[in-house]
Amino acid sequence: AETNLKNLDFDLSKVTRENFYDIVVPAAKAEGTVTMYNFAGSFGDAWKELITRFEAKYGIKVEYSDVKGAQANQQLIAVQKAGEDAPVDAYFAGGGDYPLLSSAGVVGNIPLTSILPNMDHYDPAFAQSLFGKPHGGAYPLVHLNQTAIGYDSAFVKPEDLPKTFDELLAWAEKNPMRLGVTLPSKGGSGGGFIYSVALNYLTGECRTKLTDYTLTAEQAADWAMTSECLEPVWDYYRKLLSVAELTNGNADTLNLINNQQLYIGTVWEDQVMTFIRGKQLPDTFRLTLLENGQVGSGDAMFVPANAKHVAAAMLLIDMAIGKDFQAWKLENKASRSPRTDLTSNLVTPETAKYLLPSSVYPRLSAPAFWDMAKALGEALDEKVLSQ
Amino acid sequence: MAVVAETLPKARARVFHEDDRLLVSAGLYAALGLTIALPLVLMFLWSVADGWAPPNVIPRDYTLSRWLDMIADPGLLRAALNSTVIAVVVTFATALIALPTAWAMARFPFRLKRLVEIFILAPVIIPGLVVAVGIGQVFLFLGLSYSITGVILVQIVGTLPLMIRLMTATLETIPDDLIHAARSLGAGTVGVVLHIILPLAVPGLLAGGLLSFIGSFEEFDKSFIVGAPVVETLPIKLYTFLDPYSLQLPIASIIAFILLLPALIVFVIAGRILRDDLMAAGMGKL
Amino acid sequence: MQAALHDRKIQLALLLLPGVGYLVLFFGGPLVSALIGSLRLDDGSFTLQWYERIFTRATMLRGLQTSIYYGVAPVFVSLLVSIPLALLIRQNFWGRKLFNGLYKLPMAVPGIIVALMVIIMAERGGFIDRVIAPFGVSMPKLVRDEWGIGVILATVWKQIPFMTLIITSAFAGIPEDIRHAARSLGASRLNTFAFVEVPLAMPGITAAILLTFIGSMGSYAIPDIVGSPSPRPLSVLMLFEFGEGRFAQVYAMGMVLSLFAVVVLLAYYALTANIGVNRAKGDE
Amino acid sequence: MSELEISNITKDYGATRALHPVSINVERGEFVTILGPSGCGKSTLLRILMGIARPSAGEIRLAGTRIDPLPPETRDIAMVFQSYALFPHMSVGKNLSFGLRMKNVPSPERARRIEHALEICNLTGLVERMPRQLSGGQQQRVALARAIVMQPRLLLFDEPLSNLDAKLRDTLRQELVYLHRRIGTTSIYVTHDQAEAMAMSDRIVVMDGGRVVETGTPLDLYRAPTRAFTAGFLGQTNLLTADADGTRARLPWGQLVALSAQAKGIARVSVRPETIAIRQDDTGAGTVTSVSFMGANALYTVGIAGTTLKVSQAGGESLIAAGSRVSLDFNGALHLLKDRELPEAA
Amino acid sequence: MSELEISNITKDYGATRALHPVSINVERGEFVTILGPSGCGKSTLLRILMGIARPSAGEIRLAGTRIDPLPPETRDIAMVFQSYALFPHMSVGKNLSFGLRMKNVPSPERARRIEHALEICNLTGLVERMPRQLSGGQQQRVALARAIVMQPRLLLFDEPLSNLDAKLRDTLRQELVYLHRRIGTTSIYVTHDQAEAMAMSDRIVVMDGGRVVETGTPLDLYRAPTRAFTAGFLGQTNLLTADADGTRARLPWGQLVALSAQAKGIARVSVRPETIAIRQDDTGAGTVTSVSFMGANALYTVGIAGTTLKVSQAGGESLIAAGSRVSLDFNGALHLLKDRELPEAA
Ligand SMILES: Nc1ncnc2c1ncn2[C@@H]1O[C@H](COP(=O)(O)OP(=O)(O)OP(=O)(O)O)[C@@H](O)[C@H]1O
Ligand SMILES: Nc1ncnc2c1ncn2[C@@H]1O[C@H](COP(=O)(O)OP(=O)(O)OP(=O)(O)O)[C@@H](O)[C@H]1O
Ligand SMILES: NCCCCNCCCN
Ligand SMILES: [Mg+2]
Ligand SMILES: [Mg+2]
Repeated sequence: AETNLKNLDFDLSKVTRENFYDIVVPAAKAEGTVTMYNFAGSFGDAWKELITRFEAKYGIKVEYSDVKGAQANQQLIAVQKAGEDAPVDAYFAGGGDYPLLSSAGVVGNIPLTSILPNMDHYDPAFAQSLFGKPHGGAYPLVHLNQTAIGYDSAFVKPEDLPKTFDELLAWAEKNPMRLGVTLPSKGGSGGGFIYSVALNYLTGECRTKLTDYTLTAEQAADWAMTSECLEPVWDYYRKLLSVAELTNGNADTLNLINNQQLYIGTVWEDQVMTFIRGKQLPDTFRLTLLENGQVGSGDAMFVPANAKHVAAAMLLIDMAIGKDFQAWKLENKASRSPRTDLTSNLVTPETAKYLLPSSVYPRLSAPAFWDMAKALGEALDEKVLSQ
Repeated sequence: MAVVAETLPKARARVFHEDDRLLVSAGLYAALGLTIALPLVLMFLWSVADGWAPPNVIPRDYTLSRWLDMIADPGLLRAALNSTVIAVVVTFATALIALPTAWAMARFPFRLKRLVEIFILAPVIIPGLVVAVGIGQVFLFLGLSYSITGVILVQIVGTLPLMIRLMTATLETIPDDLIHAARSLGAGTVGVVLHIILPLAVPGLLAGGLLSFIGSFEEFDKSFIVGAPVVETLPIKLYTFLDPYSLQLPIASIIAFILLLPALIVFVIAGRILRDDLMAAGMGKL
Repeated sequence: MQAALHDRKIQLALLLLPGVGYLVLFFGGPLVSALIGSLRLDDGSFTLQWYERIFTRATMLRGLQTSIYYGVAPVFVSLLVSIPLALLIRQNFWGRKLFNGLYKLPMAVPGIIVALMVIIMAERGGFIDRVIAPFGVSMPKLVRDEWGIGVILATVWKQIPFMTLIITSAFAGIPEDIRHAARSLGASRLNTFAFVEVPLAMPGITAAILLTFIGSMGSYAIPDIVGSPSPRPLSVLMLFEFGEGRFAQVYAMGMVLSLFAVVVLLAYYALTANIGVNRAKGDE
Repeated sequence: MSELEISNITKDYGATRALHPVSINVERGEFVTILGPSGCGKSTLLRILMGIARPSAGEIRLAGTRIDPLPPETRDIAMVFQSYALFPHMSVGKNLSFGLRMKNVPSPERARRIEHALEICNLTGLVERMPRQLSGGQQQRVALARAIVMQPRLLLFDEPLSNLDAKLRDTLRQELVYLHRRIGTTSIYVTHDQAEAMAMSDRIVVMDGGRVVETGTPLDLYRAPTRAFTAGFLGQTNLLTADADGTRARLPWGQLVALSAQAKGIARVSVRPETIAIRQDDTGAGTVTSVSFMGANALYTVGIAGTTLKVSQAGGESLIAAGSRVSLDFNGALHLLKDRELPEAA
Repeated sequence: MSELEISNITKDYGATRALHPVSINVERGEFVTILGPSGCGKSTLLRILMGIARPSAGEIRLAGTRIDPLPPETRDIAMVFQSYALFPHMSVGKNLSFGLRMKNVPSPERARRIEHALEICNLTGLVERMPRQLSGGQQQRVALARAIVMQPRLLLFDEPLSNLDAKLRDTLRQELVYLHRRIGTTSIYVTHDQAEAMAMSDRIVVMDGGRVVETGTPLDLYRAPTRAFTAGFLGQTNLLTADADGTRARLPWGQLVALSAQAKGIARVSVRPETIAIRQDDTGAGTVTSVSFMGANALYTVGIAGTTLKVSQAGGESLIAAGSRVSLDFNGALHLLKDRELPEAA
């Protein structure tokens, strides 16, 4: 593939998985430093772990910044437009941001999944495209996450645990205001949930449209705002929200569960682990997935087209996808791996009880379609919440 | 006799009495405790709580590990240093820019004054985000984006209005005769500014300087869009942890304290030198 | 040159230049570019679609209403607290000086931290709930509630010092003799307050009302965190649009919010024009 | 029983005593002036009478009823303030009707009384004006009208003319006197201007340092003060010590003068400048050290026998130049002062 | 050549003319008072002299040099302001040294001059005080000291005593006169208080409505004013019209009096209250309508032959009661006024 990289100081086209370290390590050391952005607030400690390992191994300094995804995206787009160098070399960015970033030409054209040595066990489902959008290996996920239904087992008996969306609604009707649903536009667990509801209730052509990854964000928004197909979804939400609590974000939902105000809520698996480790959730907290599937997603690490330290960035991404770090991440952050050779069997039993049980994961994980989820969220606001 | 006894106590009860003083004190301080001190204490407890679920009214277990982790981050110190340097420069630059204009507003009658007044007030009215996004684009073009200079320039947009208003209110209180007297005693323009106007403007400069300092130290929106993440100030560094969608109470509480502490200290110290009437005149008069 | 410097008009222009010039450059410029941006499509052609969205989408329309509500409601509540407080703190009570410094602390607390405090204190299952639980009572819903009580509480908490400061000064500006005159003419304390003090403090009070109204109408951290997920005020929606990279929409929403504030301000000026005194002094 | 009985009123501000026990009786219809230098406690006393300050001790009776514990609005006393204290947000008419409305005076009666007050105070035609649209003198009259419209038992004035310029002060002083004569309300008038006090009052209460020094009619106090303070404060004077031999005393320039009362040894006397006749006389014992032409009279300072005397010459058609030698002549009786010592300077 | 020559100075504020062409000459060492009612342009003129306002036309020369185009700091003029205008952030000493430092006077010389000024103004011991720690009179003296320490060619005073109370005003007025005698600096003193003007000045310039009305020594202006305005403004007077038959004129009560100058027909004259002798006389043509006791004299208003006259009785040992019939007697010469008409009321 032809390169759009602006500041290459080595011959990228020559790099293969086999000669990767021979070419890239010297180039990276010559570059001396690498700048990394992290968009995920709760991932700071994980990256600190990676950076420690990276600096120790290669002696290359990592300049690390926590950023806000939306702002950093806009920044990169603006800088790219202005023709300046990117302020970042390796950007850990939202999986759903790929359409935005790639259409602005921000993503560096590097077939990372084909040439990084540590990507030799990479899940083929994500290797060349992401949620239906081809990226040629330039936008590899380094972390998978899963939206789920979380519950406090101290209040929800196993026999009462809803297994389907209908059962969830029934449970909520029986236990008014004990179910928390995150507002889609304020948290991915809510966005994932609304898309999952749609997946559950739509059939035929409607479902085809719902899963048409070729739709642009605008097309999705138009469809969501106007299509009759979604009536069942709106109907479900109307009923659900009359008996459930709509929350202001993922953390908001979890906080209410910790306060014993909610017993069930829409959550992210990895965030739950962070809260469990921080003792912000009761240790009776458990996860499950509903039948017909709930959205699973992931976040990527990529090299911007106008990055200054491309080699070092590639080296950092390579280490991030390495088995050691991925295992550490799974154990400590409940961060699932796109590596095919890493499963929850490797996790300690103490951690495992807070992960999704293998009876539902990955069986009920459905691929995310964030542009559509976002469109549904906005339409929900317009059609249900504002009426 | 009986008549007198009947009327006296009633009348006495209508005035503010020594005994009421204690009552008023107690009431006001209790209110202060409940509305300001208590939330701060609770926030502090959250920052050191190792789990705090109902029905516990106060946490059972405590940990300092979060604080230690947070403080160990070298980026924090750098951000604090950035913030301090930026705030100091912003404060002085704001005063310098504001002074001549405030003088004109205080001393010169002119026709479009109301309009100029509204324009100076406008940055308070227009949402910072709109200005910041607009300015972000302009700065990129000027090469000021992601630089300390850019952050300083954009912050002054926010601090200038209040400083001009406070200084205007202060300068209005300087009697014309003082300036005439100084001139009659042989002081030229420079002498008047140096020896009369500046010393007498000190209360306003203190109030305006203080508000500018705090305003700069805490500014997020504009600095963030113009500077982040290349230039990190304390709020930029810390607001990522206050993201409403993933905000964790223990960490947010630590961050809140780190952000608040300098401002609170400055405020308490400055409470002694601030003049209420000036603050009110600068902020409240339209 | 010397002569030019003596010309009052030139002096005025030179003096105004630093402050006003700065704002024209770094505030007016971006503002104009934002205004233009709000009227443009990606390809540069003129459009009103961003404004149209604001006035046709139910979410946005309710957002505008909510913004106004979040602007107005806290002002009333703040007034209810600030006026009595202003009257109390002018009394000579024990520890007055200290109190005078302390009550202003909320002015230095960023909105997002105030929101955090509300969550900690007043969220269901939060501190107060836990304290009163043993008595068999529980907190009403104050966070995410339909009436935005949490938002109002947090906003009010931040506004009270500012308002109290201004209102205290407004009352302090009334000469003591005027109050005494009213009493000597047979007015009770209450009547003196209602018919003499309040009318005289009105310019200060209305200014405080206006500024706090404008401030809380545009704030987003508080409603974002403790407000109801729906409806959300325009300011919060604006932030969302920013996240989506729809700058033109952000600009348009900002313009509508600003326009609203400016209209209120101008209306205020128009209404108070006859009360206002020209504060400017002139000499040569 | 007097209309107003002020008995042993004291007032302490923390450790400082603003009023030492003060007792004053005022008869019905009387116009009494309280005269004294700045800070002597005049305003404090008025404020206590009005009820806007409370006494530390003592009692006050108005028409026999004890009023000191009552709040100001129930006292039936009206006050004219030095600052006028007009309500700036009310028109002249509203200012006048305020008190009547507060006392629930019915509307027609209200209109009648306001009409009357406006007329008395020369304010007809200004009802609609706002206070800021009035000149100082007009404001003063509105303040006055606002007080008299209440038809109070007692009227208090706290230096009501001191913010006006000399010419206007004269005019309004006259008007006030006429007004009092017309409405006859018992009045207490506070001032530090002796000319004002003398021109207006039935009786003057001289105060100093929180104490009443002396009380009397203007004439008595001016002619026969018993205290050096009174003598010095009411107009110009020469405070002298004279050798008394029972019925007569010797003035510094040797003249022997009859005493108004028996005294022996050192007698303290006050000699008014206008009671000394001055005559150019090349063999005279005195020397003119300065001359001030005052229009209707000329004021000389004359050095004589080691002291300096003030001498006033009425008319002063032909001024005596500074440096001239003069002889002095006192005629009249010397009034003895009861002070133990004379102050250093008058 | 006069020390100060003010020639045809005018001043317009927009459409209103504050000063019509005004010309005044002041001789070296003279103490000239500008006297006039509020708003007549006194301050405006002073401010133009000082250089803090600029004239619309005309020129000013000081010691022969044209100064009107010069900025204030280069004119050798010092001013004492009505508000004192002490620098509140500087001690008394700093206030005094300010001007000397601005003019780069060397330090020992500075100390000497400050020392001297403090002494002259009775301020020794107050050097360290801040202005707010001083009484009004002390502040006034500091303002004065600050001006004289500059040893200017010309000293300007803008109503420097008007913020003080009567007693203190008297004292400081005296001090100012002594001071001027001692240092001899050419001085212009602005006031609206005629007593002040008469007691202090070598010469008085009477102003009204932005114009100079009349100029003269206090004595001349008091005794023989040529304008009704001057007569009325300098002290009390009765403005009368009299039938003149060449050398004599008939006063309202019939008395025939010699005129100071020839006149025929209606003559306008000013008769001072103290030039009329009043005598209780049951057959007299006048009736006393009011009596004011003023201490050194008594002031009567007497209704006679359809007019009301003010009559002052010096000493006033025995007051004549209101209502008494009296006869009046004028002795002296009548001075003619040059006005076309008399004002309605004096
Ligand atoms: N609120 C107060 N607190 C403390 N001291 C006071 C207070 N009010 C008055 N004083 C003191 O009491 C004394 C008498 O004051 P007051 O105002 O009665 O004097 P005054 O005779 O009216 O003077 P003036 O002629 O200047 O008005 C003064 O020494 C004054 O400083
Ligand atoms: N800056 C100004 N703008 C417009 N008019 C002015 C200004 N200053 C003074 N005047 C007008 O000029 C006239 C003369 O004013 P000036 O202050 O000289 O009077 P004054 O004789 O000093 O009066 P006072 O005795 O009250 O001090 C007045 O009518 C005044 O209103
Ligand atoms: N004091 C201003 C606080 C502003 C907080 N902004 C938070 C923005 C989150 N995107
Ligand atoms: Mg007083
Ligand atoms: Mg003046």
